[in-house]
Amino acid sequence: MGKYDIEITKKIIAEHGFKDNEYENILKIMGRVPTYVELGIFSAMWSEHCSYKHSKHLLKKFPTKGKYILQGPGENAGIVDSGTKMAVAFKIESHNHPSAVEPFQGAATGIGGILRDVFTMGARPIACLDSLRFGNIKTKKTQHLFAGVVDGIGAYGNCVGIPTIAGETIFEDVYEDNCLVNAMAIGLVDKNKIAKGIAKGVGNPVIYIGSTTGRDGIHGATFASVELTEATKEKRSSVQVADPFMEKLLLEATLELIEKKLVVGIQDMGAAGLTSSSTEMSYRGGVGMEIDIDKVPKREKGMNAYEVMLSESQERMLMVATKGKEKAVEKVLTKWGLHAVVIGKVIKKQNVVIKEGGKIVADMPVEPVTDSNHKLFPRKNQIGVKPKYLKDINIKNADIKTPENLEATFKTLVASQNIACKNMVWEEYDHMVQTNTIVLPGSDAAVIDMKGTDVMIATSVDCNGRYTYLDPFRGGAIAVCESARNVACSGAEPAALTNCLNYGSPENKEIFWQFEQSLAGMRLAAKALKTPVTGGNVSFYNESPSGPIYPTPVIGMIGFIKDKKKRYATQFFKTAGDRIVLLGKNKDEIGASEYLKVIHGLIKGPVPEIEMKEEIALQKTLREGIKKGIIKSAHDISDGGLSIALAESCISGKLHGKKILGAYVEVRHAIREDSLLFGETQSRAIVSVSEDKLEALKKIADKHNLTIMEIGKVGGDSLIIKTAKEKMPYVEKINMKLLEIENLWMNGVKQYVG
Amino acid sequence: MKFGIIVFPGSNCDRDCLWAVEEMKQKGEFVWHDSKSVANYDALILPGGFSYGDYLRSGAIARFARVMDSVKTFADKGKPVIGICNGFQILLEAGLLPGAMLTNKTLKFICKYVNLSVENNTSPFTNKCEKGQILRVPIAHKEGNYFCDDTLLETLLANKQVAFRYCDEKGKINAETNPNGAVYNIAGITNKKGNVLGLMPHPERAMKETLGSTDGKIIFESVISYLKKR
Amino acid sequence: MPKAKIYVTFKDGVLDPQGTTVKRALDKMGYKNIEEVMIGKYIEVQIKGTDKKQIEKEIDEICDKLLANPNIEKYTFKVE
Amino acid sequence: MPKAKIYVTFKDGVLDPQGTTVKRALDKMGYKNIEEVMIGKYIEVQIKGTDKKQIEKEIDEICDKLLANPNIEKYTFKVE
Ligand SMILES: Nc1ncnc2c1ncn2[C@@H]1O[C@H](COP(=O)(O)OP(=O)(O)O)[C@@H](O)[C@H]1O
Ligand SMILES: [Mg+2]
Repeated sequence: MGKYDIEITKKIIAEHGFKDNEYENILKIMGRVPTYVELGIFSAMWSEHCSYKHSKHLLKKFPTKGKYILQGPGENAGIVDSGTKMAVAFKIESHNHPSAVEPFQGAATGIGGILRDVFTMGARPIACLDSLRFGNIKTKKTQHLFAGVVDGIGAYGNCVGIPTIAGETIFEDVYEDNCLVNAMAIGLVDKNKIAKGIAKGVGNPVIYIGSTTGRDGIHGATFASVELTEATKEKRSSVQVADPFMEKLLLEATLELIEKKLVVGIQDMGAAGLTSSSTEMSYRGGVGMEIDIDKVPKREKGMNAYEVMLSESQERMLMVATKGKEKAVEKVLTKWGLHAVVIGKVIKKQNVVIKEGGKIVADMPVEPVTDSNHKLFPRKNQIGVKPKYLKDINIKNADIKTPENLEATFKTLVASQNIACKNMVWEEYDHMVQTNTIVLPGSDAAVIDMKGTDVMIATSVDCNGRYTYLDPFRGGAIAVCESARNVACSGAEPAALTNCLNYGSPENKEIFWQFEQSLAGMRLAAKALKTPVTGGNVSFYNESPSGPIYPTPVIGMIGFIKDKKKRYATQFFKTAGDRIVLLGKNKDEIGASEYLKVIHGLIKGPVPEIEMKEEIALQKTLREGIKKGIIKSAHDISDGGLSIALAESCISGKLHGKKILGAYVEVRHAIREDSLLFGETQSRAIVSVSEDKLEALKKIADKHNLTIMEIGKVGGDSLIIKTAKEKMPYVEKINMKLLEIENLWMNGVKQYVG
Repeated sequence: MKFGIIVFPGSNCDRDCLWAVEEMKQKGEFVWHDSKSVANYDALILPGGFSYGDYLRSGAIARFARVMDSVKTFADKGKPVIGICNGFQILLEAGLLPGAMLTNKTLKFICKYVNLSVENNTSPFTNKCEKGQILRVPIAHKEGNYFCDDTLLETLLANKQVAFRYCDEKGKINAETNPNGAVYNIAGITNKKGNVLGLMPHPERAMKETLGSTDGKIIFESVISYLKKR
Repeated sequence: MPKAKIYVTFKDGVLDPQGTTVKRALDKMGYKNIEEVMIGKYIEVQIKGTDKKQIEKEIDEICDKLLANPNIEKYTFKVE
Repeated sequence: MPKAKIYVTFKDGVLDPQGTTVKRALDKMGYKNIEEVMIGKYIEVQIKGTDKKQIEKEIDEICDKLLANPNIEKYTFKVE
């Protein structure tokens, strides 16, 4: 068959990374030796990245149904009901390995990919979020990666005109050689015009739209499924260069085609490019596809079917249109300076048939290539084994000495990498375009308005990888709770989540245990909070010779504020004289904290407890208090604990053009001073209310059975924190001018990245 | 009043501008870059974005769009034309405004609220402002470092063509309050006649308290008032 | 096919923000011999035709109209 | 003072979105003879020193480290 009828040798099979009996299964499926092109297609589709062979059975256990869910996992993006005509499509994806090799282009193309996932559904993207993890910002290498990644995300999203409105930026040594770049996109789609990645209608044309196909990214999916070493970096075929202007054209043209009902089905050519889009679309429609390689627009001379099928060139879409409507399709595309290239047609036989030079070079059944339920489809039922490192992972509080000078400790923390302000990141992103960003970055969750409705969308991405490393189950649960809590702090009800699961090699039983456990934790929290999973992405093999990353399940949460008055909250104090109230219970927990790491140099547990009942009580109280116009500011307590949350409530308003406002705080407690000030006990938040609303707030908290304590007053130009054990008199622990705090906080990271 | 909003393939503030016009209770319409005529509008807006990816130089390719000839004719007739951000860059490239745009001195894209000092309140775009009034309006650009040589700067000043300058919240103008390195802290200029305005900041983003400021409105109010009197 | 090599550089007196930043970065990296850096564009154009004069005229035109901004940039080219 | 002229271009097979877009613009403007456009960087560096070998070594180093992105770009230079 065909001119690239290369003999399939043992060596070639090995080079394609097949494991166990996968090649035997191919022989069974094909009933013959596969062609070279077929082998390449199997290799890409059965790679971890496309097949989810290690993770599928666990992902299936996620709760996926609920009152808001219109589209769960399985499509290019999940969709939730906003209660208006327009539904919300959203999804998160990783671009870790490409970004580690080439930070600017890797991160940029990551944004491109996730935007396409959203607009192929017919949704106009309205926001992006980014979750970033690097090594220590003090190293040259991290500074280089950081600059490139942030620049790349900005360059792409800004050009396409999608505001990047929230994210997280975390620095931990374990990410030094394997940075994480996760990107999320949110879009709005008319409920009646949701498009799908499906091929239907025998004889319908298969149309190729967008950039030319080059040799870039061949075997990208396979590449994402191996560890990063110097050797793999070399092996990487040429880097994909982002073309955001092409993306913008594709976006507008795609939406117009869908709007004009010219689309039967459409999907972007993402991982494994033409291979995955053609097989997946065929599979979903119960049909097959015939593709003529000669017709595919190519960037380079001499590209063969194998290369064309496996190329991961960016900014390309595959579409099935109704036969006879080709002219109308072409007209829309011409308007946007694009072309419709018919490269094949839908066929009845459920096979993908690839032709080149008039000859058939691949002819393979769609089902076993795509459907994970097929009996010959690879699956790895790995069983995890509890990692040895967890044996001595917990400290006893008694072994840690409380520092003498807590103000000095506070100063160090407020300027530390993970706590210091990240405005230099979001200021490189256009976060205001589309004029819907009501809460800009720099508060717990971003809030976007849905103009012309009573609805606003709140969103946040979160994960604490250190927690998940120290206690995978709790870490997983906390990631879900924290993202929901951030959303609740804006006044929204969390509705659904998408997740990006970043782990080391699943072939390592200990890492697989981290995976199992953290997913179990996520399940527990997602069920309790009624936030089903609508999709996501698994990124395994995040390892380098220096070891695996922390297990990092990043949660992207979507919530709604539904209210005629559109009341919402931000995290910073509003008015001098307002009362500061602590919601939730203080516990004697210093394990796993930023404080323990930065001040004591220890990465040790125990991870703070998480009680779903308390979490739900807190979130309900926040929501009700905000909706009733009682709570004027709300900020959850996370990295750095109570003292940092207070400081941020004082100073972060300045980033939003508001005055900074001091606080005078007195807290009675029965725990260690450092636990109180810096511990990261979960399910707590700092809110402020005007004095006359204190009682009303207490009533709400009582109703939900939530611990509540008035701890101080807004005002002045300093942050003053006094504490007292039981009946003892108050002792001043922190008394600092806000300007000094602000200076430390604003420069903690900035000093390294200018 | 009817505003025409010119749409290039890579414009991305076109919808925002339309929204802003409608917030001002005026009519607005999109004008595709291939259009031949803009004669039936009272004012034109060239919105922000990345007209052709901003490849080569921002605005360099857009200037050759078919609609630009009629934009010139429109401007020559003394009708108001506003170029915001990328729109400003296009007007510079097209020669409707003098000078050129360089990359920000930080080489980075900057998106944040800044303060503008109104330098001239006699133009169609600022007649509702006080001289020296401070407006809080966001910027979002990577190439907003306005450049002109000394001779041109003198001309601009002599003709009162400098419309806005970057300042702080108290109105202080210096290197520290200059976000992008622009000559003389220039954020916006008009042509000699005063009917063409180019500005880097986005007034259409500052139309509502919930978006952070309503200071952008005054620019639209000025244009509307000017058109009514005309 | 003839190829035109085009060099676009900043005019004297125009500040080159990229060049300045790169110069500073090199300083920091310890390259003390570098006195000045100017960053411009290098453009290669493949053009059909046989008449060199005609080709040069066309290239000059597209440089003047599109590839360079005469307010701040100057250009040179050679056709090979 | 010696001057290095540095040309940074894309490696073969790497997408050049700028070049493609400019080519399309020229098409639309009626320049039908233009077959291909590649947009790279042209950098001029003024450098102190008298030993040409040494200068070349230094220039090569800064190209490799800073001026070109070895993942997608290649460079040539000459010292005058
Ligand atoms: N990479 C980023 N992109 C955009 N916004 C970011 C990024 N990193 C941090 N932020 C913003 O900074 C603020 C603080 O972030 P973070 O400390 O992660 O908040 P929290 O602890 O509430 O999750 C948030 O508003 C967040 O959206
Ligand atoms: Mg928070």
